[in-house]
Amino acid sequence: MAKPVLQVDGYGKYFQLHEQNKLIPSSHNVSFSVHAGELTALVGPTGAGKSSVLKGIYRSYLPTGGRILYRDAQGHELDICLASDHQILELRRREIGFVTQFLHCLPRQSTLDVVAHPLFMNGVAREEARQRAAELLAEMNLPERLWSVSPATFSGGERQRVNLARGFIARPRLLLLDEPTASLDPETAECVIRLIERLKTEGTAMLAIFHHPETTRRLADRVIVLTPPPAVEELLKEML
Amino acid sequence: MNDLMQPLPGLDVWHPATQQAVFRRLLDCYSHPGRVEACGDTDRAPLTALLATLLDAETSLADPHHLIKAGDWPKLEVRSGTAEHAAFVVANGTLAADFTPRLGTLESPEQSATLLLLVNSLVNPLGNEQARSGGQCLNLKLSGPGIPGTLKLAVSGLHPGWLSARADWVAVFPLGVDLILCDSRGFTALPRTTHIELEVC
Amino acid sequence: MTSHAYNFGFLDEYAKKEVRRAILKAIAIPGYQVPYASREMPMGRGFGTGGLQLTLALIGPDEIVKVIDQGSDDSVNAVNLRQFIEMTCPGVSTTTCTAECTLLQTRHRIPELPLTAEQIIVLQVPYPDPLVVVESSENKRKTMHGEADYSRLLVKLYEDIVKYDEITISHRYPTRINGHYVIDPSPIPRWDVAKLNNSAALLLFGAGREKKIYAVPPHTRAEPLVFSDVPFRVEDFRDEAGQRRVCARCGCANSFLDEFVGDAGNKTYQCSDSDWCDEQLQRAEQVQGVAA
Amino acid sequence: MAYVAIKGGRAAIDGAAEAVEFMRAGSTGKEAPLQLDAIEQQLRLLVSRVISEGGLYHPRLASLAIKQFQGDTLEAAFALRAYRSTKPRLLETPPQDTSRMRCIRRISSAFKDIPGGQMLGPTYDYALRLMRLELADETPEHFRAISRRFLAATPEAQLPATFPKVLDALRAEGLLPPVAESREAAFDITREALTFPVPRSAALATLARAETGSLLGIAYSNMRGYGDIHPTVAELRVGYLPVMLPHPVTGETMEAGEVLITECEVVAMYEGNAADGPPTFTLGYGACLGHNETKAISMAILDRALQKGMKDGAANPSEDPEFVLLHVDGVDSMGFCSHYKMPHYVTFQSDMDRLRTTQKKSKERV
Amino acid sequence: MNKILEVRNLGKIYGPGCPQCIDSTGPEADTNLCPHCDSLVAMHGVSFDLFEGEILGIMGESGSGKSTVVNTLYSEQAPSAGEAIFYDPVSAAEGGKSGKQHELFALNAAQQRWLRNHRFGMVYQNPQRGLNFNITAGGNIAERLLMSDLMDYGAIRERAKSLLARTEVLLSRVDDLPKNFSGGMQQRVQIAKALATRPPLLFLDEVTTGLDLSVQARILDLILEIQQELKTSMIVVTHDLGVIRLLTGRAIVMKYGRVIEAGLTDQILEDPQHAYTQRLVASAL
Amino acid sequence: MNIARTDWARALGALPAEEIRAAAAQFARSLEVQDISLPQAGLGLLTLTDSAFHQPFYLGEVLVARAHVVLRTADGAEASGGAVILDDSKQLVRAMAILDAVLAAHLPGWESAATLLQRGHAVHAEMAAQRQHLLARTRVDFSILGLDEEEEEDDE
Repeated sequence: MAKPVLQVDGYGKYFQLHEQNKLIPSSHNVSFSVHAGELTALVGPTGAGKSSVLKGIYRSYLPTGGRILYRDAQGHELDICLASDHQILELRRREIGFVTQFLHCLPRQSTLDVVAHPLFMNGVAREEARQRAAELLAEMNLPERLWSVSPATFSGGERQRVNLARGFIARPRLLLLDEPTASLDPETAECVIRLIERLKTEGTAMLAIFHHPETTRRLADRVIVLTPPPAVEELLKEML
Repeated sequence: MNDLMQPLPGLDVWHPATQQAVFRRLLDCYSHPGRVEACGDTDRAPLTALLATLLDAETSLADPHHLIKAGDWPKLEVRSGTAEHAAFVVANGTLAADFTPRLGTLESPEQSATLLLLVNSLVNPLGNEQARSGGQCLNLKLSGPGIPGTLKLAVSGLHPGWLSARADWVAVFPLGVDLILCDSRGFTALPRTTHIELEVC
Repeated sequence: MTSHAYNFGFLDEYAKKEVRRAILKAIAIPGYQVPYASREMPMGRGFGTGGLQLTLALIGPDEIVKVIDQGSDDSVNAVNLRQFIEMTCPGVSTTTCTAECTLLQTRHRIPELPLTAEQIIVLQVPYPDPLVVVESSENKRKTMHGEADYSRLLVKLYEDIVKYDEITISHRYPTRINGHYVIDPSPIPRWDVAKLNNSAALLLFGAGREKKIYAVPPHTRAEPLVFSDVPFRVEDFRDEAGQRRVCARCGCANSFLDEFVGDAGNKTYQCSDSDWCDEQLQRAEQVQGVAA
Repeated sequence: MAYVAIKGGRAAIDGAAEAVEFMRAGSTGKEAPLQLDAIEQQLRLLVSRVISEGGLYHPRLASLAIKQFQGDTLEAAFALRAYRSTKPRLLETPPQDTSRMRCIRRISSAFKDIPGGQMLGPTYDYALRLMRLELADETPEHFRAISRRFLAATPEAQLPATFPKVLDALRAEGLLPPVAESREAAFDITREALTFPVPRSAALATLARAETGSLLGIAYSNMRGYGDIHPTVAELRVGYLPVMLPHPVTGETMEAGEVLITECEVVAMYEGNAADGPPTFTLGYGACLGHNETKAISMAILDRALQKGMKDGAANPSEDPEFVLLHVDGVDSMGFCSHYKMPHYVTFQSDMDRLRTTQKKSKERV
Repeated sequence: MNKILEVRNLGKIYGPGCPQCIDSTGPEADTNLCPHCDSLVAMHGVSFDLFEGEILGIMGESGSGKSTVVNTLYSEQAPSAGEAIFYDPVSAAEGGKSGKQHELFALNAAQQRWLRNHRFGMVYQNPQRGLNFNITAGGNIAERLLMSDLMDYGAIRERAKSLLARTEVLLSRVDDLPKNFSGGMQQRVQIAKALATRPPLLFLDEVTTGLDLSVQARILDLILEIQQELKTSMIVVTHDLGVIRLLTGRAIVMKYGRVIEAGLTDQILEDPQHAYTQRLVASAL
Repeated sequence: MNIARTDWARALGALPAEEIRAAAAQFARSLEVQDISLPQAGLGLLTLTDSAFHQPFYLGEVLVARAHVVLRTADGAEASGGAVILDDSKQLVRAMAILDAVLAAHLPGWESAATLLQRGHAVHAEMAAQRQHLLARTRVDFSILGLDEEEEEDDE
């Protein structure tokens, strides 16, 4: 079998709060891998550190333990825990996408430009980028009358489709999804799910957290069950 | 005092009238860089005539190669300085350049040095004529302010190091140095604005 | 009580040497205003003391000097200066003929007759620094000159065009020398600015009160500051019908003209350059003579 | 034609020269020419202005200049300046110590009593500005009587010829900034152009030969509120300074002569010192050739203002060295003003061309 | 991605300086004033890289030295130590092979000014610093274009108008004096002026500080829009976390002249490592 | 009365110039006068130490004349004399230099020069006395004022 796109090996994350002189564990000794064309789902109770894992991989968090090996398009392996900021930015630009429940964008930018932006940043000409954004939005059933206006005024469902479209458009090799269907009506959620299925067939590796267990069941190729990290005292003992 | 400017008695280089005449020839050289002017009839060599014309107690002179006679220093009245700091520097052109003179500042480029280099001979060649005598001959093609088109100057007894050093010194206008080249009969000037191309002999 | 025997050229020899050194620097750094220790002269600052010090530092016994003001040899100031030169430089001859002179001191005009490589022209300058209109601190101006930063001066021209559709600078037109320094060419009309460019004669500028000397060497670029799409324009001497006015005296149709208002309010025009006018007149008379 | 441009300048100039002479001599032929002695003695304050603004201590020649230029101080100072240009510079005196000044007047407004005492000397400060019509008809006999009367009265006490400086007392008490014994050479404004920033010695030299009215005007702006120097005159003295030069043979210092000067020190608002020291009063210094108290006080105020401007940046015109020092010279400013009287036909022709063109364009636009 | 700027060990000390200056100042010493010689250590050991098209934030409170960093890079003052290399992307584009490198602090004043006129832009907190209030808005832009040797009046006029239009200044005001403008409009004119020469590197020093919130938001949007259009590299100096969050991809946190933390902006805001940054982020929440 | 050589020029300077020149001319007839340097007349920059900060600056220019001579008597005795005065007369300063030499070396006839010196000194003393008088007549006596004007405000 082909080597995984992402291999997480003993990942751990705790926060050190200097002010309160406190350690707060959020993930502990998590290991799994994510393969091209597969969706790996993270499940577990609240406090198990599901989001922490995604953020650690995206490097919004600085991991405090383990390795996160990413294999890029050329087959080079890189430990995200140790990568430089610019390496991470490069990965975010070309290889790793992250879709959350929230859409941040410029208030006056048209939906088309919001979605096309990642392509534009990768050097695709503006017109071509818009063209591809339009195709994607059509596919996601976003009414064409909305394309030229800013998503600021959209409903939650409309906005999330824009968010996903932007996450998908550059065809990242690894897509991190943090409850992408959480606030969607069933119809739209179905649309998103189908899109994810299509990405799988196209070879995208995905790591996801879903709100509904049935979504997990339907989409996940592997399921990783996370448990809350041990208490600080335990951790410290282990460290010693 | 009016007699000072009357017919030149002995063409004494310390005499104001001689100095005025020498200055006007030097002025022509500055106005037409590379043009070789005869010093005219004076009782001393062109270099001494130029120094007598240019210097007084308000300025400073460096003589790293000891070209000035000891007896001339009091008459020049000039302050003595180092080659790096003096306003005027006299040097033997056949020796390599081994100092960096004052280049002035962007705000006050006039605070740069004037270099007087003693060489073997200077000539503006007509056709293929070359410098008259002795030593390595450099054929220079000059252009810039004061020169319509280009002008040729053949110099013998000038170490090529001066030209490359000068190129560095004048690289950032208005900073730079102005050169006066001097042989036994006359002189020429190469202000910082003159572009020099070295032609192969 | 006081001895009245003056040195040849009034100035003492040390003063002359200093001016001479400044002249050489001025030629070596075209357009740069070289500071010098301007001496007190027995005429007012503003009456040409800067130009006069240049003249006196240059002058030799076989000099032929011409002095003009407003183009004329007989303008009061020209007369005054010429008298002073005659008095303090025995042996020097003076002339009114432009072609004859070796040294020409002038205020506000450059002669119409092109000058030759054997001549030196000395211009009297009241304000040497063209940047003074946009920057009052001399320190800052020196930095701007050093870096050839004239954008603020150009903005002035830009705003002129925005406001008046024309550049309103009449005389003292800022002129860039050899691509770097911008000079105040002294209060010559725009008509004369072109004569600075690629001149055969050396042009020296002396500002006595401001203690500055600068130069435009022969065969040197002198370009009035303009925009590439707004051409530099000289004074327009066409009448209402678009016809070029001619000199009422000599009939010349290509010289800078003085305008006279007669008692009856009628206007007449005459060459500002008096020697030029005389020459034209003489030539016309010869032609007439030949014809007759 | 009403005006011929080509001819006529020379005759007019010659005529003008004779015309001023005619005005000086008058048309009646009855007036007695002014004698230089009379000018030097009776117009001594005018002579003082001329020598200080001319920058040359030569009361005799100043008197001649006053006579020649019919009392115009600017012109007279100018003539003295031009005279200077023709004379060789033989030497610079060693720094002269003004505490050796032989005072004829010495006051302080800081203290009632000062070491050595206050002497009003010859002053109009307390005079009523009423016309003394009897002066209209004076005779030499009147003069002799005045002199006799003044010298006849017996003085109460024998006084020394020289006096200590009020500042020295304040300094001894630690109220003044420490003296920087810098041996930096003084700046020679007669040879070097002022390029800013200039050393204080250049400022002092420029102010010392400045035109009195210009100096007063700018100093007044500071006094009135375009500045906040708030000076107190620590000491103002007028007197004869012996000029000490080395004897050509022995090299010993000898008195070569004496020079009448006016000197003033002002003490102003205190401030902290850069190096740890406690705050001290600030100081201003003024001095000029001749007897001219307005000038010395104005100069002292401007010295203080300029020190402030050089240190903290100019907050007003009187603190701006470039503004003050470039605009107080009488000869420079008068020359510039006069030159506007010269022909400007050519430049005005050019001006008219621009205005006509601009007007045409503006009409076209409308 | 190409590097556009490389900054190493930048330092600036005001005052005489002494051997103990560095050890006795900084975040641990809780001061930037050297107790031994009274010198102010405005910054010390500041290093970072900037890549083409990237926006880097420098955050910190007043006195942290953040403005000193951009002031030295923009050649408004000379640093006491360190070096900075500017890799000119324009010359790279024009000249083919490799871009020209400029060691910023080794250049003379004229060369520095050339870079300021042709390659850098600066927008100040106070528009008075960036604009000449005595010449018109259009004249201000013209000045910058003239500095970069554009000499065609018509072209300058057109360019000034289009820049003002782009920065949403009413075209009817192109010939008005900026002193008659509102603060927000002055700031937009300043941005237009800075961008006039399409500089590959732009410095922004507290550009929204002191403006109304709604005006702030519009200026920030404008900057981002322009950045996305022109792919200008920017260094944004601010004490405002909101500005950092909105504009920058990476950020540096400074305190008492030292860099105490550097990283991806989202990481700094979500997972700050240094006690000071944690306090800063917590207090902003 | 003993007058120091450094005060000779001052004393002689108080007398009319013609008298000095005449006296010197008298000596020049019997002595050989050689100029060590040519008598010069010109200008000197007057340097003052400002009393606020003790910095030197130039107050203006003064006239300066300077002479340095050597006198030789018929029997070969030599005497150096010199003078520097604030004046523009080369003749006067040269005359003073001659008298300086005569007085310094007690050359024959020096007594007449000494008389001149005494007279000049007296004129000088008279002038000094007049200035003294001027000061004394205008001295403000604050010891009395202080009692009278105790409650008056300083109006400065």
